[in-house]
Amino acid sequence: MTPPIEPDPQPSPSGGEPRPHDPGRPASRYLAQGVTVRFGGLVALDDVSLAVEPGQVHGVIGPNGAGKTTLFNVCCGFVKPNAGSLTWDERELNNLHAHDLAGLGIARTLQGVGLFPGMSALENVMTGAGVRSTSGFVSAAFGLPRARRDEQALQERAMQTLSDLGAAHLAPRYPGMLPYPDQKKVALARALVSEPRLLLLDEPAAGLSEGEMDELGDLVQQLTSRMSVLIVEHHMDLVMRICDQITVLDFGQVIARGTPAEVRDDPKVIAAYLGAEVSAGEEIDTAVLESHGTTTKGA
Amino acid sequence: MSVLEIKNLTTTYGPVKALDSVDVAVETGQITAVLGANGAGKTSLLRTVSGLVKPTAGTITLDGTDITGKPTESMVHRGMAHVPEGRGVIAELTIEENLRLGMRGAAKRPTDTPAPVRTLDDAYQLFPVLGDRRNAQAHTLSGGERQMLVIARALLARPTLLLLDEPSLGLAPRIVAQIFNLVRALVNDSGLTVLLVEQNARSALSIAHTGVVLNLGKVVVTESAEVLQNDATLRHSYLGF
Amino acid sequence: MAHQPTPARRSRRLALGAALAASALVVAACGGGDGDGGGGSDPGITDESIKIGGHFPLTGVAAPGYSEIPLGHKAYYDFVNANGGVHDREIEFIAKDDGYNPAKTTEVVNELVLKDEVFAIVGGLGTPTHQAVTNFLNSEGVPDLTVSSGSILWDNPEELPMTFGWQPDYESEGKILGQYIAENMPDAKVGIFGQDDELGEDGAKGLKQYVEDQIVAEVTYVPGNTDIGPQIAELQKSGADVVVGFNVPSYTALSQLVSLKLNYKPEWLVSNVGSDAGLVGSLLEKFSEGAVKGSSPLTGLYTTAYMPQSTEADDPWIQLWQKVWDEYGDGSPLTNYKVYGMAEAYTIVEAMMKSGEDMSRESIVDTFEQDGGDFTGPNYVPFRYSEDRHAGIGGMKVVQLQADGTTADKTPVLKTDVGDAEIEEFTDSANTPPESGIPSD
Amino acid sequence: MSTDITTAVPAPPAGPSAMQRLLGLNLVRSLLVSLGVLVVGVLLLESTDAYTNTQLSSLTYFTIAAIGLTALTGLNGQISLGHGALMAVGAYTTALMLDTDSPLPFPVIALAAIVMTSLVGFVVGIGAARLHGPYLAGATLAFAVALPSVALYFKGTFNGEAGLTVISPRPPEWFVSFIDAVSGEFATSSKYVAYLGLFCLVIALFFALNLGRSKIGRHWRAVRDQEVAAEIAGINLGRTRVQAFVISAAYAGLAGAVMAMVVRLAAPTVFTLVLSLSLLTAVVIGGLGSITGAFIGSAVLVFLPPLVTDLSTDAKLSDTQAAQMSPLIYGIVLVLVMLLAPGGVMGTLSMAWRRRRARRQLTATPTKKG
Amino acid sequence: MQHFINVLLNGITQGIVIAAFALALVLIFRSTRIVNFAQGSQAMFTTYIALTLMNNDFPYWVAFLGALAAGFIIGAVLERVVIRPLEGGMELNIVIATLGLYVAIQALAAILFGSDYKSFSSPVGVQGFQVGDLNLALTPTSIFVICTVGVVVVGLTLLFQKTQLGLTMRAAAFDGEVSRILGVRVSHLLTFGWALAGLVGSVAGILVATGSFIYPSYMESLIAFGFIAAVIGGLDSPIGAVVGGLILGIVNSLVSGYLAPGLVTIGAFVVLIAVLLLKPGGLFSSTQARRV
Repeated sequence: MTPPIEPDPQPSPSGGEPRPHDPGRPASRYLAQGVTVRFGGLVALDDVSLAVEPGQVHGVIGPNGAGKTTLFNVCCGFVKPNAGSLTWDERELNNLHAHDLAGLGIARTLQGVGLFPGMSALENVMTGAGVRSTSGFVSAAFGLPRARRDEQALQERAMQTLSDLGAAHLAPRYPGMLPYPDQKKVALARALVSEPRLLLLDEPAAGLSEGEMDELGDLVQQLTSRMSVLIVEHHMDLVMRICDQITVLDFGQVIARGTPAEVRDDPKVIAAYLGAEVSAGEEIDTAVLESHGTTTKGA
Repeated sequence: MSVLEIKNLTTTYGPVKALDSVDVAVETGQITAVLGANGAGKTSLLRTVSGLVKPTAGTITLDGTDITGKPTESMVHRGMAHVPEGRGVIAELTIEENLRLGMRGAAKRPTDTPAPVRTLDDAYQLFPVLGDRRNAQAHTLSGGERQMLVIARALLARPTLLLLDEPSLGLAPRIVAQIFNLVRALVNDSGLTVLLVEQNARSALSIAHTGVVLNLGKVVVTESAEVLQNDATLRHSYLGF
Repeated sequence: MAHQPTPARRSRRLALGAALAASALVVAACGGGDGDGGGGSDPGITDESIKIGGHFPLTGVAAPGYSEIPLGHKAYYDFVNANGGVHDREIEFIAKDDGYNPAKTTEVVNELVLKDEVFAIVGGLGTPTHQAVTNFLNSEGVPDLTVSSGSILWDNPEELPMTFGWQPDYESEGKILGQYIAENMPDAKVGIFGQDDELGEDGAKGLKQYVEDQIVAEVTYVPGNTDIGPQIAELQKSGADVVVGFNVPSYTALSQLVSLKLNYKPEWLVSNVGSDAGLVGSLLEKFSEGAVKGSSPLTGLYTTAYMPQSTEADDPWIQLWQKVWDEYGDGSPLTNYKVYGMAEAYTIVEAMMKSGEDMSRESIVDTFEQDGGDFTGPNYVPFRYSEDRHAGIGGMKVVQLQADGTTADKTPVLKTDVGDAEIEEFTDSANTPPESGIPSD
Repeated sequence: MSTDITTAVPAPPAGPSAMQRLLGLNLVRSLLVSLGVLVVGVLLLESTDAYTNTQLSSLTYFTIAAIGLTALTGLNGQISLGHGALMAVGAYTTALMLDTDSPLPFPVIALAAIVMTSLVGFVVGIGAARLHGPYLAGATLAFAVALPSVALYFKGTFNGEAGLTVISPRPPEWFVSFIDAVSGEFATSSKYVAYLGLFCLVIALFFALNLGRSKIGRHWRAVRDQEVAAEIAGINLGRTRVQAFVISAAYAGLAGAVMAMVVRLAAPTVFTLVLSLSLLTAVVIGGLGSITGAFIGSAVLVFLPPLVTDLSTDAKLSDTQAAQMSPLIYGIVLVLVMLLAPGGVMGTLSMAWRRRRARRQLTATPTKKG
Repeated sequence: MQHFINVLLNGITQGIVIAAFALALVLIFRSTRIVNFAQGSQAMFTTYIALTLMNNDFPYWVAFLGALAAGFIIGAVLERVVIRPLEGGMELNIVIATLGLYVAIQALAAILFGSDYKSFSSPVGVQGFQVGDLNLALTPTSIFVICTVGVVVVGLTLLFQKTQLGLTMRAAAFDGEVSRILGVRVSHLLTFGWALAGLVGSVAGILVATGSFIYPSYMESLIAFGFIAAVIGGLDSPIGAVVGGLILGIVNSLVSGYLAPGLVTIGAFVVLIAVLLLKPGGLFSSTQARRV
């Protein structure tokens, strides 16, 4: 049922126009293959595979409870899959820890915003790039020039990232005082400041107005010149507009994948989203309920 | 006649506007379905109605009484039962204890309230699977069983208005169908009124009388269920085209 | 000097001695500049008053009992003040709370010396607590009189020239108890129940000089941990039929209770520190409803006495203390802690009287060193004060508690000292209080 | 004086050059603040009486420990009820090292105390990194009550209940002449100790200011605020927590070294659970996470009890009653501060200040619709 | 043999009191996630109330019940006046407030009742039993103590498992929001939880005092041990508190009886760390159920 993932899928003809590879473009590919996750007896992900091609935006969609967030958590090392592998940069990621991500050139945003409330926006963004600076503890304690230079470079870069998102004016303010869209911008800046080659966006549009969502879409598309993007999102108009490839999950399985056009016409996708009509006369049959669990997928 | 009237309701979480001037009227003895994609504000609507969240503006009227800002604890006695989605079982308690908590609500309800489920036995008759495992802790139940438990628990309070929060969440279509049929039966047979919040639009609309589509915290359309079933707005708000 | 500090400690003490000698020179030089050395030039003393202070645990775990000592002091000074004072000077006494925490002792003694500018520190209570302030007091040249602790640390005139002990040291008491056991219970198996500090250690050290080979068990308790069941069980297991306790009163009560629980009935000998019959007895009497009333639950317990106890109503000293307490106390019953405080205060007043009208910090220390051996307080054996010794009372007698709450002497008054000093009978007759109740000059 | 390490936010700079200046200023600010405290400290020590001097000495060690605990609890979000025990490690190290004929110079001893305490802190920190909230509180509390027993058990080294007396170092010649030059007074040993405490405090403060504003401090706060986001940013949670614990222990060790000299004794009764709880109290009522708050909280702890006792004595209460009033009032003050100023003194002030600034900014530059 | 039995019996009687106190801490923690440092002071204060009643010729049982009632009321009042306004704020603030109460109540007791030792008699004997040649470290009083704690544990179990009130309390502790939806007045239950904890703490306070003596700080060592026992047991589990208390009491007694009394606190620390390394949530933590 699940379309197998080809080792090197060609950009689909109907997708966004194939982008020529040039030296400045991202060249790494992120692969998840055969990922299976069980929580107790519950199968949250069942043999799920996806490939994020260099410089593409890859969307993961599906109704609530389909396993999108679990998949995301596997991709960034929060959840260890019971089976399956992750490959990045042609290297298999074994025993991935979340704090290794930054070093691998992968950044992720969190559902909600996940900002550090006790820090200014600028500091929040600086933290995102913190691992890049090399100065150690001693130079920090003594305030040595080396540490100051590092901090200075960091601050400049954080400031630059904020201005790129049109958020320079937010720098000194605290997350708690910012309107939600602004918080989202800061969170995005925090992810971008480390100059990742793969960006994982977890429901970036939640809580945004339509205008703000459009803006976000434009931004993500611009980002593809520098990085690949994996996005989990509910807002279909956004997903359909910006994604090159989409993987659709339902009940922990891939039910469809392809370009937005392919996906949206897939009857399985429509059924998954809108549900089936309830035919009258389907009586409650607790025997069925008992033998099937949450995870049972109807025929 | 409207049992529940929601007027101009606005709710904000910190800086986020979850509901923006929402108007919904729930007619007696009918199923009103509130539809919308995730994040549209459906659950916020239920939480505001049952008093878990204080609205920043607007009024909620139940049976002609303004209940805006009234404590959640008092809702059960006013005849409103909020059925949280399946995770709303109290996992550490046994099934029977969960049900007994539901029965507390009936104590202050007029005895003549029509109610399909009055005793634990009624509940076990409706869902034999619960009766078989009455002394098991609720966290041992499957998703479908949990959904039955929260519904049975709410019914034991002898409500006139049932607020159902995504009963289909994470359930297989066949089970969804069974649960929705049950809801329809309850409304038809005992005169219950239901405010149903659903993402699963087709299933919901197939049993609902009226549908309300929410998008980004705003009501996009309010229509009769039949009309809405074939309306492009719905499809658009879900699939973005 | 009789007791030998351990080598490591001695080297430090010498270094300290040198340092203090230097500072003493400075102090002397400053003091010398003030002129004729007469009274009135030292802090805390004017023509009308003498201000003195002490540190005591008034709050916290150690407060029960010990917080009554300053009450005794206060009452006696009030009594003296009402009867003309000391050479027409009123004594002003300040008791500060240290909660038995040395860090707080340092704070409050700093306050007493530097802010309240007391003339002397009197009756400072506790070994670890007072130990924190002796160096400071000595380097500041503040007389540090009648420390309320039986540690031998205070007897160190070379390094702590201003510090004087008061009560008998624990080691001497251990020796006297040891000799009594050796002579009267030669076949007894002896167990030791000691507090895990100087009280237990010094006491055991003295005891072992006489009964080393009779000892079958030695257990300790940590103050604050009231669960002493395992320790008493250990004593019982060892078969000890005589137990010597170097402990504070609350642990006497606890040890009796636990022994009762275990049906363990050895002979008990308890240090005078912990044998306050009035306190322990009243505690024990009420432990269980239906316990025999009228007869002390401590009947038969041996202890020592170095001065008359509050229960000895016929003793002239106790009559004096009772009178003072009735007039200047707070209405509560007279207890041994209050008696202790008044007796210490008596020593202080006597020293002040004998220092004369021109009393100074230097002269009161001189008085302790020159006349201290002849002070006329309630103690059976005189103080060992001299230029070479700053140790307090030099002896006691072994007594046994009787059913009616009184004590029966088991030995004559014995005089001894730390180290290998002999235990001798002390035959001089006891002092009686002066008619006025106030020592003469 | 703005020494609040959690609000070390440079104003939005106009460009790199402005930023350079600001960053340069950060170090300059640490230096200036530290020097300022030094100067104020010297002025205070020379203008107040001998008794207040000793109170100020107590204030120095309390503040050093409170700054350390602020770093741990305020910046890193780990609670510790065991810092009093860590101070004991520093104090005993100091007492043992001073107990020779020719003790090493104090800086060496202080350093040794810091190293010893950091080692203990490292071990405790590794255990602590796995624990959260009340479990961490329980473990550190058990540590606080257990450690003094070590001194009781190894009597040969630590001299049991009586503890180790500490011979304060003699003031050196240059110090005597310095004080003579400043105030024309004779420099006592107590005064020397007060100055040592002040110097330790200033150095401790300087490092705290630098660290708090550096990458290190930022990572600590990140771990405190949002574990998940911190981890994604590449911060190793466990390592960062242990690091914070070690640094905090180092402060406790230094504080212990100064305390040993001020109290002149290292004994188990000094380092009770009450000390650990007092430190936490100081940190919270001053305002969690703020160095100024650590100063204020410590000052309340040092100055309030004697003040209450004095006032009670003036009100003709007996010495015993006055002594009991002090904990009564102290306890009530704690409850009232928590009820009326939940952010502590500094938290409440800075919240008001931030609100005002936010209001001003809102009116000055209308939020850009981005 | 006798020695081992007695060390063990001693550990059990000590442990059972620690357990009672830990139980009080757990009752508050499971419903409000607060560690109440003032619990020991509250218990001490109510024991003084009991003593005052006894000194006024009321029988032991009346005094006992009086103390329980006082503990109940004090718990409720503190929750309403001090804790309620602090809820939703920083956790540490509540900790500091309870520390303030701990200090203040103790000082208040010293002012009102004096700081000297006061004996507190037992309604039954304090002499140990003898079985043949064996002297057991067990007295009518220790049996009384064990039975009283037993009654409390059984009473609480019945309350929680068999009554409507207990059911709502458990529901509120596990899931406040769902409970509110079901019409449970969660805020009233929080007050009741504090009151109940105050009552159970009073039991612990009186049992420590019975057949012994009291002074304002007599509960001090129990505060640390009670907290450690509660953490060992898992903080939100009443059974865990009892087991943790017994483990701690027995370990303390064994360390004291076979190693050195000075090592007791170190023994407690080692046990705690060992338990937390194996199960970071304590022995009986109920959080596993929640995660599913």
